[in-house]
Amino acid sequence: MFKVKIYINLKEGVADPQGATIKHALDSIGYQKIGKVKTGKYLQLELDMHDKNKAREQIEDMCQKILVNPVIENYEYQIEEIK
Amino acid sequence: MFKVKIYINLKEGVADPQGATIKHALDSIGYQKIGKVKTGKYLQLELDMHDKNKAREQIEDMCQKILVNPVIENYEYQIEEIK
Amino acid sequence: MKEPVKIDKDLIKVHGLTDEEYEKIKEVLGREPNFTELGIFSVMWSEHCSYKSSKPVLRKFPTQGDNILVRAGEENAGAADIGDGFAAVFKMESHNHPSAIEPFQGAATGAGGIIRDIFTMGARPIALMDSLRFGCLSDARSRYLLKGVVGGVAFYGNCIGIPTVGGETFFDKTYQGNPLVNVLCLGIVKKDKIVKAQAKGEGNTIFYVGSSTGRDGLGGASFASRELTDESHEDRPAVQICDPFMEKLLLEATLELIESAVVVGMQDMGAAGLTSSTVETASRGNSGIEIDISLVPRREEGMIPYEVMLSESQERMLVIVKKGKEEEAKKIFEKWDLHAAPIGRVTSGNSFLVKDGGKIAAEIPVKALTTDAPVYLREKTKPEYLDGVRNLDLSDVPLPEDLNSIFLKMLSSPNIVSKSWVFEQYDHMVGTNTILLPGADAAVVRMKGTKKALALSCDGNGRYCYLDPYEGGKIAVAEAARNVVCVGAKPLAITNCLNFGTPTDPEIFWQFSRCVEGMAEACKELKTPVTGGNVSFYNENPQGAVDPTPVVGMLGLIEDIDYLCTPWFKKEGDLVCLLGEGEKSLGGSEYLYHVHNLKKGQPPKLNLHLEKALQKTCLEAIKKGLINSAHDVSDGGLAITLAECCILNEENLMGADINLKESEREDVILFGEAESQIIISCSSSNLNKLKKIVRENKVTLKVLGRVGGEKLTIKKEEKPLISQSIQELYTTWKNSLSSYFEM
Amino acid sequence: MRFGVIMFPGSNCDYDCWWAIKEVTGEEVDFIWHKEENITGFDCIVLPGGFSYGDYLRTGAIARFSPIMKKVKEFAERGGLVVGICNGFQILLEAGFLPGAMRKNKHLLFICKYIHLRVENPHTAFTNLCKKGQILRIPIAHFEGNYYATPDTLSTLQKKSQIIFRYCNKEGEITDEVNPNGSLDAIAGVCNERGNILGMMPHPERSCESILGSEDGKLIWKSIVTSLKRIKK
Ligand SMILES: Nc1ncnc2c1ncn2[C@@H]1O[C@H](COP(=O)(O)OP(=O)(O)O)[C@@H](O)[C@H]1O
Ligand SMILES: [Mg+2]
Repeated sequence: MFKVKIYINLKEGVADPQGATIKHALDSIGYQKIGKVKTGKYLQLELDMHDKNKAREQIEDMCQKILVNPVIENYEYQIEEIK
Repeated sequence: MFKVKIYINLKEGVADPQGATIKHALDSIGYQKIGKVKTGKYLQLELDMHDKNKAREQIEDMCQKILVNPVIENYEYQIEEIK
Repeated sequence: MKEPVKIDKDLIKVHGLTDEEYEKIKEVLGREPNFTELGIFSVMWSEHCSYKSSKPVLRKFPTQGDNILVRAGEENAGAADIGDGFAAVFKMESHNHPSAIEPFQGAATGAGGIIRDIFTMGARPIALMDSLRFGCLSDARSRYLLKGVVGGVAFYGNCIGIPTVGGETFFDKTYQGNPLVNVLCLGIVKKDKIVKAQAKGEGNTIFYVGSSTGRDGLGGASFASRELTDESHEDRPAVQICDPFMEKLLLEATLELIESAVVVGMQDMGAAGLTSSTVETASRGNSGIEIDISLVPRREEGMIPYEVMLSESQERMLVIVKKGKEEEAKKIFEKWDLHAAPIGRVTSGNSFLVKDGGKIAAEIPVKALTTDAPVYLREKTKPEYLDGVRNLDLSDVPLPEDLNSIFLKMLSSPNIVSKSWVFEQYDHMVGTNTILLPGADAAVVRMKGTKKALALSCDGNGRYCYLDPYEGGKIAVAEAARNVVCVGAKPLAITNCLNFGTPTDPEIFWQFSRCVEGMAEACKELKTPVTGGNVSFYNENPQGAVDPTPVVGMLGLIEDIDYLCTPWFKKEGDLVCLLGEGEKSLGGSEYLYHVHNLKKGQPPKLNLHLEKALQKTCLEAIKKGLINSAHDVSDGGLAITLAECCILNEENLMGADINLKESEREDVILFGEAESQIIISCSSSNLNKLKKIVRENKVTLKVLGRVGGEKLTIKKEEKPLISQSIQELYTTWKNSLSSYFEM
Repeated sequence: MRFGVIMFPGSNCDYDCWWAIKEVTGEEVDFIWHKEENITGFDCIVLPGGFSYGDYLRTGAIARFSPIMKKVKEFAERGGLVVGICNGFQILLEAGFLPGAMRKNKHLLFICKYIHLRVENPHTAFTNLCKKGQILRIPIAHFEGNYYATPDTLSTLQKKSQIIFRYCNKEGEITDEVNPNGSLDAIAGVCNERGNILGMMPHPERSCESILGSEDGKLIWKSIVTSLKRIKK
């Protein structure tokens, strides 16, 4: 059994109005020294598999086909065995 | 300068209809062995500070005050020094 | 959660039950209740489910009328006959406390709940309205609440595809920390297809459909779970999360199910979830009911019977299906990807039996939880504050020198400004029936395939009710009716939400009773019976109770959409007239509050006979095609109403030149509020015909001036009081609300 | 001509399209359930607006896997006309039938109102009754209509006249101010290179009757009928 954490980000160059709004809010509340803010998604899922390589393959496939929109998004993931 | 990654999750017990729908979709597309799916948010931000402890303090404060909805969400973060 | 070993005084108390009530429970059962039973009694006997304080007062409402098909209280919502074989099903509900804690989810689940009430009756929902009240907009928390609440209503209504066609948005410091979020839903159903919320017919199957059951909302039922045991838990959420997509599937599936005639009855699992839906359907059907909760789909592990019975997870329904038709029903649920579980059956007798696999978890006589629940005649006393606040000495109110700038200040008051920042976040057009978009006195949705349309308006004025609950209650009904009349609709019936403080406080209960009496009086006179509604008590913040705030949702019928009327001026040269006359008052006015920071005085008096005659006159004039616009005089008085007539149509702003022949103080003339007044515009060639109708109905008509030009000028006996470019008026009015949210 | 309107779970403008095509335009129209495997006998397929699968994950991301989408693909490959409106447009993007992607509106608010559109290319199966530069008044209602494409894609779209509609003001000028959602190049609708698949955010089905405030949407349905008649001849 694996626990998978997937981090989805907007690609470099794709405007992120949400990030800009959060930065603006932080600035105007008075937090100092806030640089760039980027927003993204965080998915966690369980995979009831045993072979880590196969699991990786399936995760890549799911990301490319459905979980991520490759036109505007990037992804990374972590995979961790659980009992 | 720090780079901060913030992972925001729904609290345990809070319904996650979006996660349930994604799981259902993955199942019906034909992916095998998908367990629970949880959705969350992923924020990245830069902090132009030098003292790690002060940075931590500010991050906690920002999370509790605006980045996270403490009524339904939990958060974790990682902080990493960059040059 | 673990079951406590023993039921003791503390446990009874945290369940909100009094000692006498606990004695009554023992008497009913002939024994001590177990923990699950205690929970069931506590929610069913709660104010929210039993109306134990309000029931005797609500009996004052007229609930009968020629066109009333389902009376208040009989079903989840009332129904009115609208001809052509159709019924309109509509109801309003509050979600104030959940919205105060988590505005987005609170408001969204509020919308979800009222929508379910409508489609479980077999009606297709065709419109939503939201009546919202917050503290001052200058306060960050209020803005956060407004943004969240509007976002939540938008998220739900837009996703499920029901247009939010109108509403109210009001700000006053009384609502600081305790916002009011009332949502109305209107649906349409063929008269002979109305579905009852009853469980009847021994052996018929009880289906559970929709989302699985979690621990959400448990705290909302009566208390937080951690007070029960010493064990420490992760904080259990009281907050319910909405799933409008699930509800859309439920909506389509249930309507399809009803079409296929396999349904005996259904009810949504709203407050008190599985408990109230099973018990209430059985009670209405005079049946018993038996369920096995081990069959209930769950989202979380280790839930005890108590938790399953009291959960308020959203988007769940109870459907009673005819014996032998289970497979047919299942097919339809499967088509919509819905999980439907048979969890029990209708029984003869009168017992509510809950099993958990082989064990009995609860066994209670059905009626003990419903019709035989305790009812109280609460004490009431006239509040002490009243005498003080009613006295308004105008000499304490300085007359402003520059009326032009006061006029602009009034136009930019959060209670007067354009609410487009709100309603543009709502899909108000989906369904392609909205023929009068938000921004007018009432919203209008047509009925495809007929010439007819339905008009809806929400109105209430907490300030008036604070100063005079009886008049305020009357006015809420009259204004809602007048708004509907202004678009050319005949008022048919009302629903309502009664938002008050704590009912055991005699002064609050007095306010409540007086408001209801006033509303009832107006409903009787205007022949608009009450088809249902909702009572929300305990609206308190640290400063005390909120102003008593009854909100009325009025339904009106337009027989022929060719005679739809709108509020804005249309033609250069048209006469501007004031139809009707009511005495002007600064008491409780927006002017007094916004400009002088006072909430004082006697609100305008409403003469119901005059009001009725006025509404009749206006409708007749519209139906005969004599007038080009109608807009009722309300918040902000005559000057604001005239300004709105000039600027409400953004595509075509129109100026006007007005000369008033009145002798009062200038601010009273301009901003004094009055009842029973409508500003109309008409071509001068129609004036005589109009005068004839006016005479026949014994009302009054005054010609105030003419439409035209780039300015709105208001004079008193030819002396200019106000003169402003309509472009400037428009810009001020249009952008003031959004400016609070720009960064 | 026979139109088919696909119903995905969560579609909510399906009936509105049906009404506009049938009762206003007077053409034949049927619903197609998304699990359907067969779409023969249709001349034009409409993917309506709404919130298929609740817009969960991303708008249109789950619906594109509905069984019907394979059939729509085959239909389009044979040259059949396909129109995606609002959520339908988002599905077409996710499915790769059209280039680009949708992001959240620039103000991060859902927005529902009448806007103005400029017809950029009147020589398509969907706009042949419009004039170049014609201004249409049609409502929008969406949260994620902020169109994005890579610079390469954008220049291809421009070169090949695949940009069909752009947001403009009453006078037809294109400014940042009147761009309601932040779309790249004020793009409100695009078609594929072959010209038989259109995606647009505004709702023509909501503006086919004067009682609703505009009849401009009818031009699109009628253009489709005109071009279908031409092909059938
Ligand atoms: N929360 C809201 N949601 C939708 N529409 C709203 C909301 N608040 C105000 N509106 C719309 O703005 C217009 C003006 O509202 P209001 O001033 O309360 O009208 P009136 O005084 O005639 O009752 C109405 O058309 C109303 O439907
Ligand atoms: Mg009005």
